[in-house]
Amino acid sequence: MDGLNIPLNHILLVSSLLFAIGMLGLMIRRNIIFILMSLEVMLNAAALAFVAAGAHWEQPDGQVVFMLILTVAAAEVAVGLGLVLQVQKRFKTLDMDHANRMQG
Amino acid sequence: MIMINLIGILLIGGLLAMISERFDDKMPRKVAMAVVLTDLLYLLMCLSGMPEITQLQAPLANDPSTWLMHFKSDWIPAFGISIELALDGISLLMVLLTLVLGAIAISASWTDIVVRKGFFEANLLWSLAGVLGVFMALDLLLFFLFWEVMLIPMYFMIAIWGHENRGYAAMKFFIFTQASGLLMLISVLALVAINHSNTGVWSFSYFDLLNTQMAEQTAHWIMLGFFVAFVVKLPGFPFHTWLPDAHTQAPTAGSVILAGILLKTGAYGLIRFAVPLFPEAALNFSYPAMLLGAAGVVYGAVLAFGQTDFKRLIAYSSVSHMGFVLLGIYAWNELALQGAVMQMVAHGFSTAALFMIAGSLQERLHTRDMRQMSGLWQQMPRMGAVAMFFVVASLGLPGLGNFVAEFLVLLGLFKVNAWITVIAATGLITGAAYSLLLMQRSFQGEVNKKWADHGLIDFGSREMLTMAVMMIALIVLGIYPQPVLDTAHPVLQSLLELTTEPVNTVAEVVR
Amino acid sequence: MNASMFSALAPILILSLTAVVLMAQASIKRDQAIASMITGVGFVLALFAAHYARDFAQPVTILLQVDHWSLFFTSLIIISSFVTLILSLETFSPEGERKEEYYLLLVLSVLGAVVLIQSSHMVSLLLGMELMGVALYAMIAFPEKGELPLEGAIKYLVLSACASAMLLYGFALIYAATGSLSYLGIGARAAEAYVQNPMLIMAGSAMVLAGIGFKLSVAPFHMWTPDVYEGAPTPVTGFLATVSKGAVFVALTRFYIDGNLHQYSGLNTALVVLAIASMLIGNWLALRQENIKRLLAYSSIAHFGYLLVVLIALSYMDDQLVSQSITFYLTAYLVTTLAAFAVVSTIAGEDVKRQDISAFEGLFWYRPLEASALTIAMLSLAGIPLTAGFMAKFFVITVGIQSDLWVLLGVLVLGSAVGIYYYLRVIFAMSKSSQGGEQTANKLEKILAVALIVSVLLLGSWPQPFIAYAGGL
Amino acid sequence: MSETIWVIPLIPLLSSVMLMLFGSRLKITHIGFLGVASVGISALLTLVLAVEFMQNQQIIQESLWTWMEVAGFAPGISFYFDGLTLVMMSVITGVGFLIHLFSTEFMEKDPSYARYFAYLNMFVAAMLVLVMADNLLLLYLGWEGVGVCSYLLVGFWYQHNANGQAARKAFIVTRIGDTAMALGLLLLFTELGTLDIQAMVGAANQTWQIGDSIPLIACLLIICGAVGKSAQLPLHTWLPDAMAGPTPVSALIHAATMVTAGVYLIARTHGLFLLAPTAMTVVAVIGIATSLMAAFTALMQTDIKRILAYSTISQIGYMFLALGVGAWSAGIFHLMTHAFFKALLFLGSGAIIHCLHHEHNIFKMGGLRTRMPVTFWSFMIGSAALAALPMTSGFFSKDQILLQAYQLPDLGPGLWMAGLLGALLTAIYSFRLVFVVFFGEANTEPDKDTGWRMAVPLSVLCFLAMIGGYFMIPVAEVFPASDGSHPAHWVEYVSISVPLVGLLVAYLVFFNRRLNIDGLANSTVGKSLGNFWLSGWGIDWLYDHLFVRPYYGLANLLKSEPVDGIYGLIVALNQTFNHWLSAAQSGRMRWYLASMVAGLIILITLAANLPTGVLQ
Repeated sequence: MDGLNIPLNHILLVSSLLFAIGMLGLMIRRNIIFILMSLEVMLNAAALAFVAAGAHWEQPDGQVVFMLILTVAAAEVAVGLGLVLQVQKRFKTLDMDHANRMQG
Repeated sequence: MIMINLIGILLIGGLLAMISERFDDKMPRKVAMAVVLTDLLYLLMCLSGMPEITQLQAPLANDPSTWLMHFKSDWIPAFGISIELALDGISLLMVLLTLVLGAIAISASWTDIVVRKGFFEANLLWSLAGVLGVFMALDLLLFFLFWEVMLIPMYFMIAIWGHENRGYAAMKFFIFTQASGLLMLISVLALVAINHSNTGVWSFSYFDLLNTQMAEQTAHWIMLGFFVAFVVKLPGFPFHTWLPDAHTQAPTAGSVILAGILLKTGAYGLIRFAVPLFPEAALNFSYPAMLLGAAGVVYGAVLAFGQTDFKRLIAYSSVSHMGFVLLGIYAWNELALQGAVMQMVAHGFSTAALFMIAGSLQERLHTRDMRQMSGLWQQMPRMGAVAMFFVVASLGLPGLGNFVAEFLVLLGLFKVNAWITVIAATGLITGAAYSLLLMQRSFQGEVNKKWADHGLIDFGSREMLTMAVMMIALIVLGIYPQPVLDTAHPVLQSLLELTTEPVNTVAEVVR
Repeated sequence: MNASMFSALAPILILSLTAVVLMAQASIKRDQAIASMITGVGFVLALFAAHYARDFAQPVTILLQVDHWSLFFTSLIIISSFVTLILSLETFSPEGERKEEYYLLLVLSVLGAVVLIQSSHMVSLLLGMELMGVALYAMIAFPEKGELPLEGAIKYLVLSACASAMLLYGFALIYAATGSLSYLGIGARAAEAYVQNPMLIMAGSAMVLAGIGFKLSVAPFHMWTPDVYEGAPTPVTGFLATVSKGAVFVALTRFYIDGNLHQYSGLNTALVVLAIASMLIGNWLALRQENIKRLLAYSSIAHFGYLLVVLIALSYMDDQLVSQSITFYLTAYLVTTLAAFAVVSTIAGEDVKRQDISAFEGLFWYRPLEASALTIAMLSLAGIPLTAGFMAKFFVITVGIQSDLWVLLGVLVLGSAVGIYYYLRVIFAMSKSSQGGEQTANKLEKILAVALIVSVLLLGSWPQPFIAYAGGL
Repeated sequence: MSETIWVIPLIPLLSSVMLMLFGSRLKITHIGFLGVASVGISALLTLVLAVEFMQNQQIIQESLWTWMEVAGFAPGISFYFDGLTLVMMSVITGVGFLIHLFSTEFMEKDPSYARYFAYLNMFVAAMLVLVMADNLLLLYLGWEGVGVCSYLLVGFWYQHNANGQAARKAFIVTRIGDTAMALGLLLLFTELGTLDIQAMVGAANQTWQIGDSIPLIACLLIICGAVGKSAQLPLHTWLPDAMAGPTPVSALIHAATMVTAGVYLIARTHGLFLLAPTAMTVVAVIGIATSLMAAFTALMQTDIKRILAYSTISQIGYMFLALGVGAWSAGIFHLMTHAFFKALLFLGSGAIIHCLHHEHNIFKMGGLRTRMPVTFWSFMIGSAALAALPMTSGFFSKDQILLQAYQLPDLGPGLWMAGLLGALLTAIYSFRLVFVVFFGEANTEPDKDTGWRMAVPLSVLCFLAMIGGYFMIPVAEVFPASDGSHPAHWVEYVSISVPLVGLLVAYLVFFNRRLNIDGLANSTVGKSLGNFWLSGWGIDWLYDHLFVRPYYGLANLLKSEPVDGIYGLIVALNQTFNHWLSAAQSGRMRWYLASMVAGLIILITLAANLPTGVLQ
């Protein structure tokens, strides 16, 4: 491993920050689109961590999982966006706080 | 096998009763009556073939072969759970009581139940079956199973055919018994686990679990699990509050079974399991237990005195009377135990009868409120006379069963602790107070104009017949209780032997 | 990859094939009847395949672990899906709308569940979970009318995506700590990794727990449950409650055992907290719930609380009795829940108003069969003897006692005591006398209900054969 | 006869049962016949038995069957017959028979004639069992039996709440004593291992020394029982109210037989009391105190039956005094004579009430001498005997008691003087009654005079009341012989003369008004004292405020079942949790996310920060 050699923990730190940001976004954002984006951020944080770990152990598995995560994210978002259309159609809003018909 | 049949007949009979409604809605009660009587006859026939019970040497609690009947077959071998039924003197008494009162209950439901007769009789018979199971099961899990399952038909009887506040009452009844039942389940499993770790074999059989060795503290807690479950059902003092509601709201037949039989399962459990399985722990606990009993006697009597609802009054009187049973059991000497057993039988009859009277009053007046009654003797002298009989029975008139029971309990208790005896004895006075008040408010006093033109019908021949059975039973118990005593004697003997040395140690503690 | 491995994968292959066929059929001729037929056939074949695969039990590559245990659950899952299928026929009856995709989704998410069950590797776990999940989103949102399904779907999507993210991140951390993605590998390296940097692996597994806990709707990750249960079409709710949760729990168990995670008291405490919270919160929430689907949702929270007790016991005793208990409990729970949902979907259908407990009044008198079925289901959930639910509780308590988990047992008693109340409320409502309702009767569903109830009672009253069988797994 | 004495109680019992079962279908005459005849037969049999006994002073013991046998506790349904039993039996059956006969006329008009005789017969049966019992448990059976019969008969006219009240009071107050007595039984059995009276006394004499504490406690408990039944202080309050019952009932139960059961009990167990001198003193003191209290009260009463009731209490006080001072046979003797004259008086009053259409107030009567001669003479004789005028039956018995009381070592003279005071008062109030009722001007017209079924019993009882004093009661063997020593003669003279003085006073005050006490009566002191006595020394009031009301209060307090409150609390707690948690289910997705994140954080902290380490 030549070139820059960043210790694993630093990368993990970064990724965890990413993850936290994503979670924060989930919690504070009302608009469904942004929520989905925050999800992307979280997933990518995980992906980053995997890649880093893979590099650390010098295994290809990290990258493999990264690919997998991409596809997963894609799938999630695909369905998600489909639902978003429906939401817009039926609720006439993308503000998730208005989607609380069911309570108690 | 006989015991399986006894239960089976009732179960199948229940189905028959339910189906028979399709043909004619007067059928179910007849079918049910027939079924119970068949069961009773069958049992008696089988017994006639048996060796005279008094001849049996004291059935060694840990040796089923010395019992009157014993049946065992695997059920869940993985955990050493088996279908194990056995019959000894006490169970026999209880089984007989169950069947007789069952017939009486059916007679009580004769005109009382107007809708869904078939399903009602079915439930009645099934609950009887469950109770029989409780009295005969000697595999702890099987026992627990019957213990829980017998409640379900009872629940339905209250919830469907009960009075104005049935939902609440049924729910309360079920939750109290279930919650305490869970504690018992945990105790059972804990006991079994200990036995498992001692011997390496899974077994739920009473005979294997007797004198399981365990730490004193452990034994204490496990015993408490059983104790609570049984005392809730008994009902003992702080756990009795489900009873007034359940009894008051249940249909007459339901009340009869509840008061006459179901309460006895608690006492039976204490005698059969709670004490013998943990002699030392149980008898170390006997002082508080007896205090609870005394408290129940007094508290029940006082509350009964305050009631205006006919059935509620009787319900509280049951609390008071069952207090004597608790006292008798934890005094744990033969006199007291015999007293307790007698009380179980006698109270079964006297209270059942009073509930029937309450039921027939409600049937005629459509109220249980005694403030609306008074002077009913005028129009219903027969009912009045009968009521008078059972009232004096329940206040412990010598010459009737309840007196023998209460006196024996007190006699045995006095040996153990004089002061508690004194407290309990006040129950005789307070008992008189509420019993006579009941009589005064309902049948005596100014004739209530309200019913004057109602043309109330006095007891008919069916009712009188039913009542006669119970009267005769009480009188016989009162002046010649020996058969009952002899039946129970060998069992109690063996139980006492089983626990001799703890008793002595404990007796010192309690004195 | 040799032939025997393919035979071991038979169920998965069959299900995938079914999916392909369905797609093909959809492109040729859209017809609901045929689609459902194909699905049914697919399930039946898969069932046989699962049986057939028993002779080839082996780890298939590093990803999948095909053994009797997983195969048993595979078949259980498939049966449950079959039940769902039958219920769906009624719900999604052809009314102009196109419903064929529904069956495709069903098959796909079953496929996901099976993969999940057999997974022995993070990747396969992830794959299975996502396959199942994504299909489920669509299934929940399937009805084209009404807002509730959509709301349920979007909530489930976002929340479960978030959960997956947690799961993934947890895996990442574990991977970083141990350098292995397969459970056994983790198990092997965990100890030393723990010594080096406990924080990493602990945090990782905690996040994994969180992710899985969400799918199991264990408190405090339970909040989505009632809304999704209520919103989803009833058969889908049933599917969610049984197939998805069952599969996830199996996966969790395997991960927990193979990964030797039960050694770490920290995780154990975490589990204890989850269990206690679930038992209490679930029961308390259900206490005065009027909508029966929500009620079942809450009760499921409590039940997975009970189930966690068994998992916790792993730390104190050999896994033989534990896995046996899990097998029994899951089976009992699945069967009972299916029975309940079968009745609910026949009686209440998709009409929210008819999902109120009050709508069940008098059911005993005009639809005795369904009423008795629901009664027995409720009793089983409450854990009354002679029902499967009782034996399940029996196992839990036995295990709990053997490993001295007295606090948990205490909470369990408390929870069950509370539980009795709301289960009885349903029964009491049905036993109330009220004007007779309509007499609509669907043969198939009647038979289904009877079959399920019979199995509930059998499991409860004569469990020996099954216990023996489960012991052999 | 001597081997089938159990028949004697059986006959009335059977007839009672028959009356209960078929009473509604029988004709009045048949009912009356059945009721009277059954007791008559028992009376005859008793007579036969008496004759046999006179010949061979032979004690009979016979056991029908063992009642119950548990761990050495084996009381039998078995009877014991000796002189004492004979006396009691003859009183019960003899007087009982007469009263039954009287009732046939007295109750003629009553709709529930059959019920009346059923109860009355049952009472006789129970009372016979009581006196014939061989062991204390069987005695207790009779004891409670008579209690219940008394309850039933006092409340016979149940339509009036007051009667029911009185009946319940009678039963419960006596029940208090009974319970104490039951405890005594428990103690005795626990200590001596038997309840057979003879065996028990024997065992007691071996186990205990005179003055031991256990026999004292036992005796005190037994005294409680006796006090309750015999209406002595402090449990006497029920008897005056018990007059609510039909008058013949008062005559039989509340004068002649049941109320004297306490005396019988103590006499029967005198063996124990001899071991506890203190207990005997207690008996004596209770007796004398009661008799004075009652006598004063009787002075002020205006209701004819209440006067008699209090005089009964007072006379039983004398019997207790006798027992207390060890004059056993004198006590029993007074019991018998009292049974005669008090029954006579009650029946007399019954006749009056019957003919004066249920008038009870003596001041509304008057001048009945000419119009109801039979009644008048029975009252004269009865009162004379009650006042213990010389040569009447009462004279002999009371005289014996006073003399023997005098001989008691230290307490003696005091008791004697108190007794004299009592005697004086007795004479006064009894003749007050006579003069007020039978002389002076008539206030109410009797609609009829007594028929033969009333007249015959009255006259027979008159006869007995006269010559009863010459009977020799065969109790010599039963009791320890008292030393035949006699006190100084002046004592006797005083004892004899006192009643005469009383008679004189009564004559002066109530007959020819020579001695006017109105001034005294109307003075504030006199008034208040009078009211105090009238109210029976305010004891009823005291008990009402001390026990009855508090008990009602307690019952009302607990009526709402406080214990249930605890469970209510638990339920409420669960509901609150339910409220909070379902409030949390807001349906807001972001809130749900927040909870997940929180959960995640909790999990991580738990997993990582807690003291971790590999188990195993």
